[in-house]
Amino acid sequence: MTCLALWMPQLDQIFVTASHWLLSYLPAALQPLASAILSVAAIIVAFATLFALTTLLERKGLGRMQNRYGPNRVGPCGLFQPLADGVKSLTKEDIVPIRADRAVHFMAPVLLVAASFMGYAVLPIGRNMIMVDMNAGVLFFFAVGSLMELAVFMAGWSSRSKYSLLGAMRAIAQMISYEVPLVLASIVVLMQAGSLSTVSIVNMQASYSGIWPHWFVFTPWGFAGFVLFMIAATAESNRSPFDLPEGESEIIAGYYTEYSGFKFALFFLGEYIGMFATSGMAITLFLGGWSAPFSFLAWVPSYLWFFAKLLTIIAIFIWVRGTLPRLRMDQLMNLAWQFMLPMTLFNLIIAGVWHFMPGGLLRWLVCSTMVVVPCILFGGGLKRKKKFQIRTYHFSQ
Amino acid sequence: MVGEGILKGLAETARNFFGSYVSKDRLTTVQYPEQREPQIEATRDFPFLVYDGADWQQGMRCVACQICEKECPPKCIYIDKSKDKKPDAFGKSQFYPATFNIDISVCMSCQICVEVCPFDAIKMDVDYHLSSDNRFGGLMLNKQRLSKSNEYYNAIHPTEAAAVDAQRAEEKAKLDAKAKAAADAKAAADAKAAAESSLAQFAPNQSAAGDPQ
Amino acid sequence: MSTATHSAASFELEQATEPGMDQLLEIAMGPQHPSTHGVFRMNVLLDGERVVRLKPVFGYLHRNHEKIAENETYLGSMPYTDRLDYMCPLTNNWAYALAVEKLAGITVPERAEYLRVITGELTRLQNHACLIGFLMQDMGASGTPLMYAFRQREIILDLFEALTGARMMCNYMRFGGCRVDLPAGWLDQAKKVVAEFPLFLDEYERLLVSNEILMDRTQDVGVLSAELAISAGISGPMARASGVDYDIRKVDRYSIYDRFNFRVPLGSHGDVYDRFMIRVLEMRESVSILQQAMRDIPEGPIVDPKTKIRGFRPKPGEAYGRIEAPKGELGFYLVSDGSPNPYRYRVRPPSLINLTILEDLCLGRNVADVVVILGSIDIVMGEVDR
Amino acid sequence: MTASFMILAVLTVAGTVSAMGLRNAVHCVLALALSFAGIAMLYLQLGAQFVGFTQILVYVGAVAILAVFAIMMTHNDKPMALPDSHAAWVAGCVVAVAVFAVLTRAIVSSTTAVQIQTQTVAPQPGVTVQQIGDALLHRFVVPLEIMGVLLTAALIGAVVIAMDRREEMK
Repeated sequence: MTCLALWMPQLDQIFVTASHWLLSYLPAALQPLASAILSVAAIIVAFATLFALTTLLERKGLGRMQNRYGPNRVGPCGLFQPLADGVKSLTKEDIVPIRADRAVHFMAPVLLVAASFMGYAVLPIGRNMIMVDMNAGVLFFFAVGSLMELAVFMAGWSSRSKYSLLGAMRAIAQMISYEVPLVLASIVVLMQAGSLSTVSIVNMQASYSGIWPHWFVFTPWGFAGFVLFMIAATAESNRSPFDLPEGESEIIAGYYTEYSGFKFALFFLGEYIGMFATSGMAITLFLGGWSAPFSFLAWVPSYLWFFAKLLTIIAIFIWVRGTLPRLRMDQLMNLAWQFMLPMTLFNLIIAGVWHFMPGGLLRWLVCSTMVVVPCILFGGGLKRKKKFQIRTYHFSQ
Repeated sequence: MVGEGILKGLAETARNFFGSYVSKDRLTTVQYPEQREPQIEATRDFPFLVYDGADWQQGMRCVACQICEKECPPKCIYIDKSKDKKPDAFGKSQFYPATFNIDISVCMSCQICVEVCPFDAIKMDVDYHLSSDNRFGGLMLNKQRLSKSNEYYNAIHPTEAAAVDAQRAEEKAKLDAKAKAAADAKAAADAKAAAESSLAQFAPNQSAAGDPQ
Repeated sequence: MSTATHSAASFELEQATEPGMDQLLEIAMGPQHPSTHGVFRMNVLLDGERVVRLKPVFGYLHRNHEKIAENETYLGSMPYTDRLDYMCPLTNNWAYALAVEKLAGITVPERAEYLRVITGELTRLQNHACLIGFLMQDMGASGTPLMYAFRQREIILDLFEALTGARMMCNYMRFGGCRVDLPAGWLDQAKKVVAEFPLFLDEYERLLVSNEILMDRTQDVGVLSAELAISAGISGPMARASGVDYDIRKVDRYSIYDRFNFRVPLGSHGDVYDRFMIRVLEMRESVSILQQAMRDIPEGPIVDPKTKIRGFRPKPGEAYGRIEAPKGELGFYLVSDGSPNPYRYRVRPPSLINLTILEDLCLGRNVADVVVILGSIDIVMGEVDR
Repeated sequence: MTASFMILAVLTVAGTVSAMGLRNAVHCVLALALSFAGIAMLYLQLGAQFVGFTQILVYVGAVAILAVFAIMMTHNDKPMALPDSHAAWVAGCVVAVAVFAVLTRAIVSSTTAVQIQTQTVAPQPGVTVQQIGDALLHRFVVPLEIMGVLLTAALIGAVVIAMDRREEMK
């Protein structure tokens, strides 16, 4: 047991130590470059594997929700299914529409994947495991996130397909609309932390009172912010029920209708990588990053906690996808501007009140009320305006 | 409260998710090549020709009456009647199909041929493993491929086949009885004729009147 | 953007002549589109995502059913009727058998009538369940409701297979009765299935009925007024969702429907949500009919012994037989000249007639609504194109 | 003059040149986005993280998309005709040279720029995000608020105009 306690911190830092050890063999001049390449390679390998795993989990989870088995043929429990999918998409014919803008058509998926991977530079995956501890890390994250819109537009426009164009229009309108609440929802954390650096945000949450951690999600404003952030993140990553840009029953596959083979797979990859990145940001901002949920579990290596939280959020995404039908464009916009935006703005005030009120039960009470009341108000307003209700029916004779 | 219905729906899918691990009868999927659904007795897909006994050519029930060819809605049966005759299961001398082809790429498994067949010669099969790499020839089944034994028929449709067999046995018994009666009558007539042969020269018309034919 | 060059169906002419139209985007939804329920095509003229014009184009699945039937014997057309609305073959059989029985003056034995009601209502159950699944699929629900519906449909199809020998192409009804009697144990199995069906409906309702997104997507979308429904000849659940009290089971009292106690649910808004809910409620009523029928079914012959399979020649005359199929009024019109083939054979398909008002429902709505409205009409292209 | 600066500079200039020279309007916008991104990178190289990221967020993420939307709305995806005369080209070049000259003079005469040039190692960010925030909310709080009010007014005005048009269409 003591041996374990001695080794756990070592295990926690095993990747950091390994990278230092590797770098020590290189001349000092090359070390920064090699360090960057090493980190990039690690991130790409880790998250591409997670992508493969998620496609499998998603199909299996959806299958189970629908009382099916899901993929179970390739390898044990269908474990090699993503591999088979990858080989399939690589060997498939790459079709480019004859009137398409070939250069832009080619660049769109590349830009999308590149942009979606860039966000990981500022995500602290474990203790001391961050690629660049930037002063303005959160800002960087949202800045590269906005690059994805451009990639989506390029894909939609260059295909010269009407469905692609409609999909691109939907996607851009949706991403721009939800970027506002996404950023505003995260501002409450920045207010509390007083920093844009992801490392210091996580460090602030990585302490405990008793066994309970100081995660921001365990405050009224933090909880509201987390829920709002997750809704906006769902919309940003085009997940159901906000998957309008690729709503297959309406506009085939949206902006990647005209993509096939490996380019299609790249879009798929980019989308999931983007989803992991936003989920990772949500974990960093609200769920304490790599910190353990209870103080007595702090011996478990930190990166495991990060991935455990990430997988939990992914599971929720899959669960929601398996349940809900898709929203319509105007409803999506209504939700963004009539509910999300006022709620996030109001949440800023709540966070301010929390900050300046003395700690205690009263603060909890006041802030919780301040969260619940506008939520009911705005939500009720949304519902009242549309006048939808469960109806009763009568029978003839 | 907004979201109540959504949460209810989420609870429902979660129930199904965990339920699929707990109760196996939720999962209706059959893992096909390893696992098969039990054969439902009434199932039908494509027709086949029934033969009695061991030799398919000898025991073929079909007498090439061509009723099924006429009644088949998509006209997928092609029959050529034989020039000569052979004895059927009842011992009667009948025509037989020189060719009997069914194009099962056209057949729509309606089993009207089965219903109209007066000889119980054509029945519905249950074999659904029909893939062939030959698009035209592969699905054009000839007489030999169509012929299946009565035992096979009994195995795939036991109730129906038992009824058919009983009916045929009855018919055969009737025919046998008739034949026996005829034979008896003939024997009696022969005996009588033999007995009366001495008198035949005196009454030549009587034996002809006693013949049952 | 380029315009499609399918002359008659496209909006080229309007776009060239009418002012302001050339700014609009024309998209051809179908025949290869994930949610056109087969090979249906809608040419939609869009202003942004708002529908300005809509032209339905069909005929991609035309199989010359009516002309083929004129060259078939009366019985020979029976298997073809399975393939009209392939979701509910047994009600198609029934409607055709009814028309021929009217033409030839054949009576149907008691037990056969019960068998027809049982199989017909089971058909209605699986059709409505699947329709709601498809509708949710069109709304983007990742297949979960559809899979639940299909799970239930499989169970009912197993019953059909055990009875008729085929899951979908049943070819079960005959003039003057049914082809085969119930196999041993079938009735008990069916009773069990019917008794468990409300559990599935409860599950469905928990999953969907109070879902805010569903209500938001369907309420006040594709509103069909009762007047339009009547003047356009809409029938079935679609008309009833608009408040038109018209159920042929009650109006004609054909077969033995007057013996059963069931209610006809009516909607008041005529929107997609009403069409969805009416079907859920109808399924519950069907369950009640089934329970009564399976309780009361008498012993006896299943086919009128006087009718012949071969050489069936009705007297010259004409007849129109109709039933309340799951999708609406399904009618067969037959003219006989005394020969073994019908002189004229005509189908009145509910899918086609209900589809005629598609543009009226869709104008001014979103692309997303078009798909949902089309889904709520409940069409099967096999029946529309014939 | 590090290698990375050279690459970024070439990229930025190439983007700008193609933004002016390409025939297809959408290509022009994409090239412009490239040059915006290049400029952002240059800011980052200078250690100005806040300005760099804001450049990406605002210019690449919003302005370029806005331009793209504007092009899409006009439904003009045909290649543009080249100007007939070279007069516009000449005038444009003259203006460009003049601006370049002025900017060069301003930069050269700036004392901080000279200071940084003399340093050999790239400096740590001279101004942190925190300092910018403090400055905005203390010293420049009034201008900030005025700008906020102005932008809000513009936003509401745009909404009002759009609503009027919607009414007309009905």
